[in-house]
Amino acid sequence: MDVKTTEYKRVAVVQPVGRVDSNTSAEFEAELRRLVDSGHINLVLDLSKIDFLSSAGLRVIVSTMKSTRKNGGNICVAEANARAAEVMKLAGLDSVIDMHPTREAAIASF
Amino acid sequence: MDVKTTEYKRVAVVQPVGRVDSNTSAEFEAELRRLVDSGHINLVLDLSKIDFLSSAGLRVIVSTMKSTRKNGGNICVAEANARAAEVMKLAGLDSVIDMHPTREAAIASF
Amino acid sequence: MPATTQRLRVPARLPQLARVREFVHGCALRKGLPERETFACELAADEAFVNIVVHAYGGESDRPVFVRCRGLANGLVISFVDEGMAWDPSPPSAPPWESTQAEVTVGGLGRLIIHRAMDGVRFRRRGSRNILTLCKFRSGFSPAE
Amino acid sequence: MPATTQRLRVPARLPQLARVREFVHGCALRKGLPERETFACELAADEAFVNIVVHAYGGESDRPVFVRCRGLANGLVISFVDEGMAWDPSPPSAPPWESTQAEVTVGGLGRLIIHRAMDGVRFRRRGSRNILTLCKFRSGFSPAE
Ligand SMILES: Nc1ncnc2c1ncn2[C@@H]1O[C@H](COP(=O)(O)OP(=O)(O)O)[C@@H](O)[C@H]1O
Ligand SMILES: Nc1ncnc2c1ncn2[C@@H]1O[C@H](COP(=O)(O)OP(=O)(O)O)[C@@H](O)[C@H]1O
Repeated sequence: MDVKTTEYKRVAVVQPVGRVDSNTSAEFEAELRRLVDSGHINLVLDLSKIDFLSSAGLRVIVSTMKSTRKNGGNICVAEANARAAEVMKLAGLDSVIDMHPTREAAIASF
Repeated sequence: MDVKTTEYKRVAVVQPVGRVDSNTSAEFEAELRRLVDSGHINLVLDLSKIDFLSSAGLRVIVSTMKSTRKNGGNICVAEANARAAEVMKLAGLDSVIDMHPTREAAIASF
Repeated sequence: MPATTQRLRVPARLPQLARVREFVHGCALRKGLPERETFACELAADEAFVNIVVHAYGGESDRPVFVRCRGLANGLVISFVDEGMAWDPSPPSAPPWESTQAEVTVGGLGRLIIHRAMDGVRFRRRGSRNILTLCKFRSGFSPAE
Repeated sequence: MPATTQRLRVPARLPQLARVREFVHGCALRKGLPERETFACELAADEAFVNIVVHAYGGESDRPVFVRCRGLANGLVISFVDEGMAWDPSPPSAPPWESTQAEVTVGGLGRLIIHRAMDGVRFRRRGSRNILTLCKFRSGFSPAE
């Protein structure tokens, strides 16, 4: 798993590449925490390059969602591929976090 | 010339496709005016699909820039191709209007 | 019908996750499950294995986890056997974020995913062993009781 | 050296713009100008033609605009001839938005672009005709005075 981040002034886009599971979710969490701690309140998760996503990744997403909302911002998802969308839906997270078809739609939603 | 517009809640992205010259700039202007009149204060011009751009198009861009700024918003450019970038530069407009490499960077700049 | 059975034994360590998923992936593909059902099996297997490491064994160790895949005419049965403490694989009734509690928690998410991803989930305690049996049927078929 | 010359005559109407640009485009390509210089010629030709229609003829009409392209060893000379009123092709010193005036205006933009896009611009009034001569040299060469 690798995390590609693009930081803009008003939003940061985080793209996990590969497998986000119990082995790798700590890295994913560290990057999201770094962004929140550095003052980013609006985050976009680009889930287009996810090969695998388990509840370990979802826990990180939910905890980051709580942090951003507490800070007056939000988190949303962009370009979820079939696997990521399936997991978000199975877990019911798609009704709690906005899912956008494109990164730009996600960025424009803030 | 054709204009493809994507309207988001906080920003609209306008992509002129083809030639923006003295024959076609009225259509381009009409679409930008429609967006400003419908309440959009932040506009992104995607200049990736420009085949030709003359001063007629630049006048429309400058007049729209003035409208958006008067309304408390702004206009910026994204993904200008070589021709569009050359004309913006020749006219010195690149020092007045921000040019972003991607649509998402442009959207994130507001 | 002749059932093809494949077996895997791995230590209860999280770096084994990828191997467990690949084992299940291969079995599901060989059984002819489509991409979506195959992914569901991998997902449930991942969650099951993590629960065994964390809840049955109380953390990573070299104790064994047995995985078996058995092909059915219309699907796949995956069983996990471990020698740890009994754990409760029953799912929460709803995702934690749909809870009415003020503080949203995330417990039970793995079990919820297992139940939603699979068509059948059965947990038994036999002697000192936990046996978790998961089944997934090809789209359009439902479990033959 | 033998100079190749190509000529076009079109009515002073804006829908002719594409034809004028294509004519100049073809001449520049045939002369071997690279893409960037070719585009500069098209751009200047567009602005020149619009200025002739608007300023020399005071609007669209069927009166003639003559365009001529002549190849030089290291570039291209494009001339525009019209029978309209004399017009001032001299450029503003800076883009209108760099002006210190409170109200930014956009006049003079076409002329500014012509001068910045081309290596040489010359305007003459001869009898009842305007003659605008533009030249563009291949990158790395400068105008031979
Ligand atoms: N991967 C495995 N490797 C070795 N033995 C296994 C494995 N999976 C299951 N078993 C053995 O099979 C027994 C029954 O497991 P189960 O999956 O419930 O199959 P059954 O349908 O026969 O009940 C377990 O007690 C265990 O000893
Ligand atoms: N496209 C044209 N078609 C016909 N005649 C032209 C054209 N362009 C120029 N001419 C004629 O050539 C004359 C000189 O034009 P110019 O471009 O200045 O060339 P020169 O280098 O010979 O001065 C003009 O007065 C005009 O009558």
